[in-house]
Formats: sequence, structure tokens, C-alpha cells
Amino acid sequence: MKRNSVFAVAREAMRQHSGWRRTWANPEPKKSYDVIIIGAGGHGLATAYYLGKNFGITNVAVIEKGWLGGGNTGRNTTIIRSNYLQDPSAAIYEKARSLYETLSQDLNYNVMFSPRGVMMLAQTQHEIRGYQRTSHANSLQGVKTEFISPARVKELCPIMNIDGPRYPVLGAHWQPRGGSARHDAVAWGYARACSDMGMHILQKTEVTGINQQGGNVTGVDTSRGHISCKKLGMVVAGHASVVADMAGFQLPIESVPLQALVSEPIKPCMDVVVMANTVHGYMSQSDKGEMVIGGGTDAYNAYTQRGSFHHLEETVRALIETFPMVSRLKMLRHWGGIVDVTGDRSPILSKTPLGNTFINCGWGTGGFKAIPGSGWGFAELMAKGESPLTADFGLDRFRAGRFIDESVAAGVAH
Amino acid sequence: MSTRLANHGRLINRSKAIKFTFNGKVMTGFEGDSLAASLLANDQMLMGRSFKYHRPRGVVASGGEEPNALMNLGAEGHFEPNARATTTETFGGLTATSQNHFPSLEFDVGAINSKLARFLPAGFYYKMFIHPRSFWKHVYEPIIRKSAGLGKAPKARDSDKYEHYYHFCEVMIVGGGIAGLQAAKSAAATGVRVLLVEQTAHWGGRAPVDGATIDGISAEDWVHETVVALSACENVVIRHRTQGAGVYDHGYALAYERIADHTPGDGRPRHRLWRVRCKQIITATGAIERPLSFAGNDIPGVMLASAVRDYVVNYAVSPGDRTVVVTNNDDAYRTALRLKKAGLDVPVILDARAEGGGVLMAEAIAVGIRVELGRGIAKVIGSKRVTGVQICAQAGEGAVLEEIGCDVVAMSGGWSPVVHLWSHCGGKLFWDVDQAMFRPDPDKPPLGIDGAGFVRVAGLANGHLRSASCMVDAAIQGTAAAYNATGKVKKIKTAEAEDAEEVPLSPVWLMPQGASYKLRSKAWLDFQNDVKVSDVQLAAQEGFESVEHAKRYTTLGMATDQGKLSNINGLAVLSKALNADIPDVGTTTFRPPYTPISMASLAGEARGELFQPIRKTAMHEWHDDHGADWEPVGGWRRPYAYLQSGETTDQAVWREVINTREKLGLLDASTLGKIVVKGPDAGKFLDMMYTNMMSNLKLGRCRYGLMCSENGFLSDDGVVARIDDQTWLCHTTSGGADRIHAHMEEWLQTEWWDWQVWVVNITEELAQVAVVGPNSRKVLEKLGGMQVSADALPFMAWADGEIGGITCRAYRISFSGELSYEIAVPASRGLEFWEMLVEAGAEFGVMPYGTECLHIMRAEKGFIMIGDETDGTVIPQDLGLGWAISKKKEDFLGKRAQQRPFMDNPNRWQLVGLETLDGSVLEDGSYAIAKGQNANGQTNTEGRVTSTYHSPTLGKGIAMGLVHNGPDRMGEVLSFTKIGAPPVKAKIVSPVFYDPEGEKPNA
Amino acid sequence: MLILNCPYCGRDKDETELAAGGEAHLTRFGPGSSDQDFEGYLFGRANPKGLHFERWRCAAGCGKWFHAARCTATLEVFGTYKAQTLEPPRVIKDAITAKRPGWSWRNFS
Amino acid sequence: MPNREFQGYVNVSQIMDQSMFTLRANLASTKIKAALKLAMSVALPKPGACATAGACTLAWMSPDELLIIAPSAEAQKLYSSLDTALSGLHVLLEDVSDARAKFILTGAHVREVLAKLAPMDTHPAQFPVGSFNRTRFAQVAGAVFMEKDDMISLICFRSVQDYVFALFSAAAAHGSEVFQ
Repeated sequence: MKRNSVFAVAREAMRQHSGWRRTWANPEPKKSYDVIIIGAGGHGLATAYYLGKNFGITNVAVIEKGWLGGGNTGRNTTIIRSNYLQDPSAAIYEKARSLYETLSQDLNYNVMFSPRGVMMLAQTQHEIRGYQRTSHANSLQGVKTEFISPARVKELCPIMNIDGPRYPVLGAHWQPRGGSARHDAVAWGYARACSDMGMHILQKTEVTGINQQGGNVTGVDTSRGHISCKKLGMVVAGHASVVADMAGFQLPIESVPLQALVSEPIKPCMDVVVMANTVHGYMSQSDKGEMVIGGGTDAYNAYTQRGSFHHLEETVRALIETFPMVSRLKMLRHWGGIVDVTGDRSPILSKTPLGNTFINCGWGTGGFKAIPGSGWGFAELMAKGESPLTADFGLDRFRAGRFIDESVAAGVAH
Repeated sequence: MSTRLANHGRLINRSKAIKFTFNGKVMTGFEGDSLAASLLANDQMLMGRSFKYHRPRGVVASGGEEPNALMNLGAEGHFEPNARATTTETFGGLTATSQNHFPSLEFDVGAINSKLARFLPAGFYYKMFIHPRSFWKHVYEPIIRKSAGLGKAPKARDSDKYEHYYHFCEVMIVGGGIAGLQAAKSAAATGVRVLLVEQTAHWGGRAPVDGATIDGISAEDWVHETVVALSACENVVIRHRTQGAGVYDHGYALAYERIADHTPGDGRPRHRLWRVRCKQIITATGAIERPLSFAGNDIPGVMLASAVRDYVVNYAVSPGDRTVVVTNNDDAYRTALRLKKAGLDVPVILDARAEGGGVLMAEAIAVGIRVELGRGIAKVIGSKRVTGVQICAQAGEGAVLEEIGCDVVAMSGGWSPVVHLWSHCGGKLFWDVDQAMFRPDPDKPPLGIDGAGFVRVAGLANGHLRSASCMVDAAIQGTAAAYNATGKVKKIKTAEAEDAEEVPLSPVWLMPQGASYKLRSKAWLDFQNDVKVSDVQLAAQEGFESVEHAKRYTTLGMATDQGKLSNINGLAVLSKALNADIPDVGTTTFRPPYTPISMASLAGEARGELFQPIRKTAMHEWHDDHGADWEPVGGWRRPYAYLQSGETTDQAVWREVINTREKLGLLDASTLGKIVVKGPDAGKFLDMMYTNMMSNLKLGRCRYGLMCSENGFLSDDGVVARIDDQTWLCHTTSGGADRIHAHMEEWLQTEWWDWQVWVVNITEELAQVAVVGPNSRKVLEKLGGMQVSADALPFMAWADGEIGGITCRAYRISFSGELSYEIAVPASRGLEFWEMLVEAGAEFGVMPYGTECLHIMRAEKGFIMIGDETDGTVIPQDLGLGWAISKKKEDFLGKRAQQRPFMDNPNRWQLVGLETLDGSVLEDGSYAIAKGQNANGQTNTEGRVTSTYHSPTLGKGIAMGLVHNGPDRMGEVLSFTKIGAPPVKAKIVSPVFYDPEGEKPNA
Repeated sequence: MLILNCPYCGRDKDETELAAGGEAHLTRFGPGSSDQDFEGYLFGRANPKGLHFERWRCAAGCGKWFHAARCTATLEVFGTYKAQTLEPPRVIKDAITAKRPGWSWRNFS
Repeated sequence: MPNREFQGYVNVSQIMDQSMFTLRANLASTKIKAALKLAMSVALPKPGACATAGACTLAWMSPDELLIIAPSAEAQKLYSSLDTALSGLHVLLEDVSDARAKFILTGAHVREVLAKLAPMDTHPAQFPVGSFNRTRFAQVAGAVFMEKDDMISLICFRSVQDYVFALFSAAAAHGSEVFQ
């Protein structure tokens, strides 16, 4: 694989860019692999990458029904943060965030990680207390955050109206090294690196059945034939229940549409990511200049990548209250993805009732920020049977009543 | 140069000249102009700069598909960035400035990017800027960000108003061209309710420009007659300046009405968002002309052939003096003929088809226009304006045969139906090879509530390019939609249309077909985002084979026009590069809205005062008048404290605590939920709802109760009063009333529907005042009425009566640890009662107090607060509330959950009091630090603070918290985190800090 | 943007007037039930891509809970019915069979 | 609280002299029907409608709930007669006069103003005079009585009456006409 660099680009510029090769290979499936990952989104590709990089397991296929990165990886609002309250969450999200810091160099592919800072506004006394609690927790978790004053909020984000008569900004939970990254590049960068290690990424290949013998997985049926494997990882987000159903078990998950929208691009006016939970809105500005806005989830199950329009209206009116300038912008495009939500709204990274089969799902609305950490921990779980990063995210927690509930601090959404 | 012609112009009113400014320069236009037309009339072809390379950009289209002519419009509270000049109506006083350049439109330093273009191919940023690591955030990204973006960020607050409108009809038709009008006529004939919307200010679409004949009269006249006829129908609503912006599930559609964009400040709402519900939708949205991909096709002066025609016919504006027409179809000949008719020069028509066209070509030749067949453009000459073209053979590699001077190139690569609305909700497309276009696949429509298709497409949008078949199709769709919506049928005569015969186009995806890399790297696909043919080819070379990958890698179609001009051309280039058929490569998904709609219209009326409802108690205004510092609590606002002059908030709170403990305090407790539960099974029901027993509560008595979710977690608390044999009154937390009421109804309706219980939420019926402090009885006795003595109304009892002449219910309950009454009166008399208490209480030292005082007093007593001590993970057992969990009951909501291993566990964190060794106040949310670290390197913890205050009563910090095995560790000293400072030592103590014997409330 | 007909007040209600309540026909497991049954009751949700039975409340309306049979893939609605029943009424089952022959959902078919 | 009024292309005014009662009861029960007939001399309204008896109105809120509206002057008497007639039956009768606020819209375009804020079909064929509907007004719950072609009355909760008044006043402001 050609190394990416400014010199490579310059060299290619002199020969009409004829020397660039495929970013990832497009191989024919083999009859068998050591590991099959179902789902070539960020989490699936990252899992494959760390299986290879950390455990030397490279006889791996990542099977994708559509095109890689085409699910929630390519549909989210790209916020990266790790200022979570509960220890298990903070651990995996901070692992992810710290891996994002060096991901471009690690993958030799610019994922444009931009640690521009993430702030979560406190607009009620209850939220102040919740975020202060999170700040204290973060101080013991090795997550660098602080609770900042309204004046500092205004300084960091001048377009914000902090004196809103309805919900004045009383402060914010600030993670200076949170930020965003280019979502497609994360998928493409991992795919490129996986392909480079000899792994097979099989796009437009749909899994239609899961084969088992004696309680262990033996392979999968696909639209391109049967493929055997020794271990199987399911990483298909919104469709987790559908795939689990093929394997014969049920998940504590419901699939619901989540929506987002962007404005037309404008010149830079916002250098931080802002989340306002009281009014349910979050916003950042992409490098292109679009204001990227996250909406809410529908309250009913659906597999349509659309969602109900009124959620956007609610989000936009909240943002106009917080950022009056938004009123004069225009909505360019809105879209939806299907997110898989668990009973405690925390993810599942777990062994399953089927032997040698593992599941990584339930990221709900917060998956993108976790991709490297999720891949790292899930690869370890698949390779070794256990990982401190995933230990608390097992399927067994629902029976025991041992939940990882992030909403407790201040009703914080992802 | 571009200029205004002396005659004609079907949309302009020459008697009304209008002054406007562009980049500070005063210009003149006519009423009826689009801004783009006005600018062209003033010889302003250069209208903007492209996104990536900052190349000069002129207007290329005449409608919503325009990618280039984007403006900053207006100023201050009326400012709007990225307004399309083609869809902006010119009005007197309009101010526009061009975008994305520094220092000026004419000279833009950002244009250096254009010189560096070869180093900035598609996806260059993924391959560069990787080292050194910190440079992305601090060097590269800021430069890229500054160079990107288009219009300016608005600064001032929006000074316009907006609204929504819910509209119901059976058939909605989008598009007011001849197909939409015919479809409306056909549907309306059955009597069903029809809504017809048109995005521009004019009816008829392209037909009046292109000159069809309908029912023997001109299209212009037919359109006029039809609009008049439809307007007269009671069952028809027709609306121009209203765009069908999006189609959603179950017959929901958005129509975006731009009421006052062209009349700012006239008092009308600027935009109105129609939320339409209909049974059937017909999209008669026409088609968009495709550009041709040749080198230099982005130079100002290269325009769509149809747009050139529009400017001449509609606005009497000539984009230039000499226009070269280049085409692969017959339609562009109409442009040449129109130009000629207007007295303008058409030096040549370059028809890429070897065989050329039909009758329109013959007509062109007849009027003396030179037509060259099998020819195309090798390259356009010019920088900020076209100066000429180099002609080549389409079949070749671009060898120049001839150079011709011109200032406009009118190009036509064929037409693409506007299928966006069909696609929004899942409609699929098929590729029509003969017409080289994607068309809606009638077998795969968007599915409605009944599982059948609910969207139809009519006319041009359905692939009917000729007027005659377009009208037939529109009539069929209109009749069918009405029938599907209502079962009604009524056939009417379909208008018969005629226009010139055309021979088929020949697809041209690259001009010339063998263009060299050098030419391909100058052949634009996406004018705004600067995506060229070579970029898409590079994407394919690098394995971005899915159309979604190629789009995202190159940014093709991601500009503010969402690829209306570039998608099909880009797709064709990609298919070619992949050696695949176009339909096999597929299309990207069209997402709403069709063109960008204002954010403000989404919010509608919900801004400022109407942003969200504020729930107000009967005493709200009084609080406001007496210094209330408001706190939002579950939709309500409650006074946090009442500030007296010169006081800080803390001082006010402390004063309120001391005064209430020593004298008399009043709290507006109206926001507490009050729910009446009645029936033969009400006791049984409440025993399921609460963890404690309520069925055995004695008449006239009160009991503190806890509610848990089925998951076992504490969710609400409050005092329950037994009213009569079959009736209980349940108090909930503030803001909890609606939730708990719904929770009760849910269980009664869906689980125990055979139980005889009625529930009514009477929260809003009553105003409730907590009269608290050693003087509370005195003030009530002074007002006179019912007996409130210790004997007549003992602690945890209630009674009905009258105080100060107002009917009331008095509860002897205390959340402060003081002698205390809560008095409920009809809400209409709440203010009167409150003011009576204030007046009568003056001699007893009365003061109102707010929520923070309430919190401190309850913390001093060790009472828990839902939301502080609980967070959705806490069970009553954690809070020392085991006494409130009935051991006798077999079942209650949450009981089974609390038997799970993680909950029925002595190792849980439990409630204690905490006192710092130095009397300071622990920080909110502080954690107790335990030894060591966990497997993920996080410091272990053994407890946390749930409530912490300075107690003015005790003169020191007090706190409540949950600590591992806390109640067994009294007196132990723990270390608590302090942000930015060393840990603070605090001792575990009883959570009851004040009046531990509980004598005061019993007084 | 769904429309559901409330079987109590008979009106077609806009989604914004309704509150969604999750899977229908759950069996409550209380004290004495097995860990597995209780976990299933609280968390084991059917999450099919296709036919689903779910609960709704006519929130800005008559306040009643009702059930809907709906396809989660196309949002087609097969019918709504009152919540005071342990299984879908015959007429609803027939309506589903007409569109999705051979359907099954949990124990119903 | 003043009897406030807003004059726009539709007029919005608040009505203060009305009392309201909520009755929870099984409306299908013959005993309940008989008792109500006895107390109010009027048959129960059909679902989605209201019935009037003299100056009183009965609105169908749900299969087991009625809203009874009466002039304040007659309220006490009505309450007593209802209470008597229903005694011994499984019902819950509560005075909610102070829990609600009532507004009336008057003018030729009342349906249009309502349609800006409530997601309901206000067409005369779908919502004829005499209809009653529970819905929402922008962000709060409310109820609508179609009294006459040019008059609609609205009920909302007391705590949000300021919001509802402002909402309808804005919708009825001159200049925001939809169909003129």
C-alpha cells in the first residue's frame, strides 16, 4: 500500500494521479476464515483492525450487506467525547478518544480528528449538579473535564445566547480534548488498513443464515455462498436483532430511527461542539461550514431510515433559542439512521448463548465516538474471551439488575 | 455583455423600475425580475466564487437547481446567507452581496487554490496533513475552514415571524406547470379536496416559454384560463410561492410558503410551513436540464440552454451577444431560435449527434443558423467570462478544428426528471435507456398507511418529455389519485397539446468522448463544490465504487444544490470508469427538503415568548413582583429564592431558612401533584402503586409513600391522604403529576382493567400553600375558621374547612421539620389566600421562601429528595427507607426487581450524613475515594455526595451521600474529591442533622 | 409521521397527539417468577423487521391506551384495537393475514 | 385575572364565568345514563361530540369521562343534583373549574386560525358545528368545541392559559391570514 503523505500527493500530481491504487481490495470470498465479522461499519472494521494489530489474527473477513461505512458510521453527527459518568462507559469512551488522537498517524489516513472541545450546557440547577458530579467522576477516571462558567461558555462559543430568558446558560461541562472527526474517513481508514493486512472486506454480501453445531458457530450462509469460521462477531447496529434472530437468541434491544440535519455551509462561526440537553439539541460546524445538528429518536420501533419530522422541528426551535443566528440559516438536508437501544441505553459487548459468537451492539445514539475503543475491547474479547473494557457490558447484566445507566447525571443523551 | 432587451419579457412589469444594490453598487431592475435576471440585465455575469478553488462563477441556471449564484441578502435581522439569485424575487431596496471571496468578487486571493488544483484532487485531505499530529487542529484545519463555507454567518436576531399551518386534503399536487394544472383539474372534477402548490410566483412552468399549443390556444393562455377555473373551485386550494419540500410517511408532506421574502417588513409572516396530510400525492415537478461535461464548462457565461431561453423570454434579458449552442438533443434548438428571434447572434449550434435533430434543426437552418453535426466543444476560452470556444469532433480526443468567439455558451445534455419527492419516502427508479434518464418505477412506489402506493408522478417528471403525452399522463394520474383517495371517479376531457416533433437525444457524458486527462481535469460536474470528471474517475480508480462512496469521496452532489445538475453526469462518469451500466451503479438517496428551507420555518411560532409554554401557579405574578429568582421545574417555574435589595442569592436563601425556622415562612406548593383515586378497588390498586400499604390508612390521616418502577428504582414520593372509604388523594413531586397520573392510568387500562378504580388529576384545580414555622399555627388562627390546634389537627392528619373565609383542605404535614401546614384552596382564590397570609403574618415575621430554602431545610432533617438522592439507579433500601416497604404485601410494582441479586445485596451504597472535619461544604457530586484502581486504571470509589449545603441553622456544611456499607461505618472519615484541590476529609454521621427527636413538627 | 386511528374515540390521530408505549401483549411477571421470566418481561423485546404489535396512548386525545399492528419496515398499519385484551382480535389477525399470509409474532399467528 | 381579549382577523377572548366538572364513570352503563338523564335532562353525547342542556354542555372526553360545563351561577346546584343522582354508583365527580381556562375564537376564519395550531382537520365536513375534539394547541393539550361556523371555544389547563392566549393571538394577528 502506498504511504499517504503530502509528498505522495505532490508526486502523483505530476503524473495525473495515475499511481493511486485501490483503497481496499475487492476479493472473492474464501471458503473459510478464522474470524468473520458481520458488519463493515466503523465498529466492525475497527474490531478486525485490532484483531490483526493487537493479536496477529489476520485471516479475517468483514462481511457487509451494502457498502462499507454506509450505516450509522456514515450518518452520525461525528461528536467525540468521553465525559461519561459511569466507570465502564468512561473507560471505553476515553480509550476510544485517546485512540482517535493518533488514529490518523496509526492508519496513515487523515481521519481529521479535531479536538476542538465539547461542552454540555447546564441550564437548570439539576443539570449543574449532574455535571458537577460527572466532573468529579471524570477526575478519578482519568478523563480531563471541567465545569466552566457562563462567561467562559460565551468566550468559547460567541454565537450562543447565554442569557436566554427561558433557559439561561448556568455553566457547562467542558471536555477540551473532545471534538469531532470525519466519519467516512474513519471507516475508510480502517478498511484500508485491514485490507493491507490481508483481511477480506466483502461488500454487497448479505448474511442469510448462521450455522452451528454442538452449540458452537461453524459459519455463515451469505448471498455469495457458505463461508466457514471459527469465531463470529456480530456488529450490525440497528439490525442486531435481525442477525441475532438468525443465531437463535433474542437481544434486549429495540431499533428506532434517529435523525440529523445540516444547514447550508457558512463561514466559520463556531469552533466547539455544543450539546444542550434541557432543550434537546446539539450542534457543531463541520469543516465544510455546515452546521451539523442532531435530533431525537422516534419512540416507536422502525427500520426505515427516515424518522418522524416533528423531532426536527423540536430540535431546531431549541437551537434557535440557544443560537439565535440559526433562525436565518436554511436546512440543506435531513436524514435518519436506525439505532439499537438497550434497556439501560448502554452498549452490549458480550459473549452470546451461541459458542464462539460475540455481539457488539446497543450503542444507541452514541456509537461513532466509541469506534476505536469498541474495536479495541471487542477484539480483545473475541481473541482472549475477556477484556477489562467490555467486562461490564455483558448481556448478563440485565438479569442481575446491574445496569450502566448514563442518564442519571443530568438526563444526558449521547 | 449581458443586457436588457428593449421589448417583451413575459414576467416583468416595465412600468415598475426597481432600485437595488449588489456589492454596494446601485442597480435597476423591473418588478417581476428574479435577482439573477436583474443582475444579468446590469451586465453582472460574475456572481460568486466556487467552494473549493474559489473559481469565478456566473449564473448557470434559472431556477432552484442553480449552484453558483448564491448571495448574502439583506442586513441585520433580515440577513440571509446563500440565497439563490435565481429564486430571489427582486424588490425595491434589496441589498445583495456576493460570497466566498476575499477581498472582493473580482479579485479573490482564495483563487490561488485554483492554481494548485492539481495538488488538490478529490479526497486530497485524507492523504495529507497527517504529520505532525498537532498541525491538523492548529494549522491545516483552520485554513481549510476559513477557505470553506459560503455565506456569512448571521449575527443579529431574526426580526421576522413564522408560522405553521395544518392542511388536510385528499390529493396534493406539487408543481404548477401544465401537468400539475391538468392533474389538479382531473382530480378536482371528482369533488375531492385538492391542494396544488407551485414553488415560483408563476404558473405554467416551462410550457409558456417553450411555446406549446394546448387545446388550440397558447400554453400561456391555457395556463391562465386553468388557474382561473381552479381558483373558482371550492374544493381546490392553489398556492404559488409554495414549494412541496418533502414527502413523508402516511401521506404527510411539507409545503414551504415564502410569503414575504420579496416584501420584507410588511408585517406578514416571512414563511409558513404547511404540514399537509393527504391520501395521495402527485408530483408534477418537471425536469432539470443537464449540463455537458467539457473543459471550461464552469467559466461564467456557460449556461444551461433552457436558462438562456428563460432569461430572454421571461425577463427580456440577454445573457450575451453571441451565443454558441452545444447540445445532444433537439430542445436546445429552441434556445437558438429564441435568441435569433430576439435579434441576437448565434454563430453556431454544435450538435454532438452525428445525425443531428429533427424539425427544430431544420427550422434553425432555415433561419440561417449554422449547425455543425458530430461536433462538440474541446475547451471554452475565457477566465471571468467566456470569450470563445474551441470546436472539436465529439468522437475524437479534442483536436481543435476551429475557434469561435462568443460570450455565452448554451449547453444541453438532455433532461433529468425531478424525482426527489418520489424518492423521499422510498419510491424506486428505473433507467430509461432511450431517454437516458431515471424515471419513477410505478411498480415500486412509496408505500402508505395501507401498504399501497400513495405517490404518483405526472408529466415531465414521469418521463413524458412531449407536451401531448405529458397532458395525457397528468390527466390519468389526477383521475387515479382521486379514485385511490376516495373511490370517486369522474372523467373529464384531457387537454390536447401540441409541440414540435423531436428526435431522440444521444447520451453524451463527456465531450469529446476521448477527452484527455488535461481536458477531463477541467470538465466540471459539480460547479459549486468543484468536482470534475477526473475526480470521479480518480474515486473509481481508488476503489470508491459505490455511488455513495464516490459521492462522499469527491463531495459530488453535496453542495447546496444537492447535485441537481451534477448527479446524473457524475453517475454516468462513474459507471463508465467502472465499466458498469448506470442502473447497476445506482443513485444516491434523495433527502428532503427539495431545496433548502429556512430553519425558522421549522420552528414556526415557537420562538421568544412562545418557545415553550411556562406553567404558572395562581401566585406566579406575585412571586415575580417580589423578587423571585426563577428556577425551571418540570415545565413550571418556581422561585429559587426571593431576593431583597442588596442581597446575594445565598444570603437570601439563608435568610429564608433562619426566618422559617425561627418565625414563619410561606412556600407556594401548588406545583406538587394532586391525584384523586377512588373506587371499590382503590386501596388494592394503591397497594400495588406504592411500596408501602395504603389500603389500611385511616380516614383523616396522611402517610408518606414511595413509588418504584417495575425495574425497582425509586421514581416518586409524596404524602397520601385517605379522604373517605373509597377515596385517596395522592401527592406527587413537582412536575411529577402528569407522569404519575399517566402511570396510574396505564396500569389500570392495560393490566388491571377489571379493577374498579377512577383516577382524576386535580393538580391545577388547587393552589397549595405551605405555612411553615413556629408561628404557623398563630397566623392560621388569626385568619380564623377551622380548628388547627394540635388536638383538632394532629401531625399527619388532614381536615376540610375554611380559613379566612376561603374553603380549604388543610394537611398537617412537614417537609421542613417545623410545625407546618399545607393548605389547599381553589386555584382561583390562591392569590387572595396567599396575600391574606402575607398580611396577617406580618406581625409574626412572615416571609416567602423558595425551593433552595426548602431543600436546605429538608436536608437538615435528612429527608430525601427525588432527583437528588435518587437518580434512577437508587432503590428505597439504599436510602434507609426500608420502613416504607411493606413486608406484608405479596406484590407491588418494583418488588420482584428488588429481589434480583444486584439489588438484594448488602454491598450497595447506602444513605448517610456527611460532615467535613473543617465545617466546609462538600462539593456537589463529589466522590469518596477508595484505595487502588480498577482494571481500566480508574481510581476506585466508595461513595458519593447526593446533597450538600451550607446549613445556616447549624452554621456549617452538611451533606447527604451514599456510601458503601455506610450505616455500619458511622464516625469513619472518608476522602472526597474536590475539583482542582486536594481531597476533603468528611466523617460519616447520621443524616438527621436537625431536631433528631422530631419534636418540632409535633408541637 | 404516523396516523393511527384511536379505537376509543374513533379519530385518526396525528403521531404528535399520541404517545408510544412499546411492545404490546407483555405478560407481567411479579414476585415468585423466575429470573429468566422476569428479565424477559422487563427487557426481552420483540424487535422484528416487519409485523409488530405495540401499545399507544391517545395522549392529546381521549387518553386511552390502545394497540396497533404495524410493519416496522414499511410502516403499514394493519389495524388498531382496544388494549383490554390478551391477544389481537380476530378481525386484526385476518387483516394481517390478508396482507402477510403465514405471519407469526411471538405466540400469535 | 382580567377578561382579556385580542382583536385580530379573528378575535380571541377569555371566558371566566363558567364552571366545569369532570365525571369519571362507565358511560355505557344504563344506570349511569339514567342518572345523568335525571340530573341534567339530556342524553349522553356521542363520541367526538357534545350535547347541550339549557346553558350546560356535556362533552364526551373518553368512554369513561365526561366534561360538564355550566354557568358558574348554576354550578353548585348542578353539582348537588349530579352528586345525588349518582350516589351509590362507581363514579368520580370532581370540580375542575379552576383547573381549566376557556377561550373563544370569533370571526369568519376561526377554522383557519385553529388549523395553524392543532393537527386536526377543521373542514366543515370533517368537523361540523356541534363537534368536540381533544387535541393539542402547539405544545399543550387542549379541547375544541365547534360552537357555530364563526365561533369556536377552546379549553386548556389553567397553568398554561397565558401561553395559549398568546399562541392564538399571534395566529390571529392581522397580516397572517392564510386565505384572503
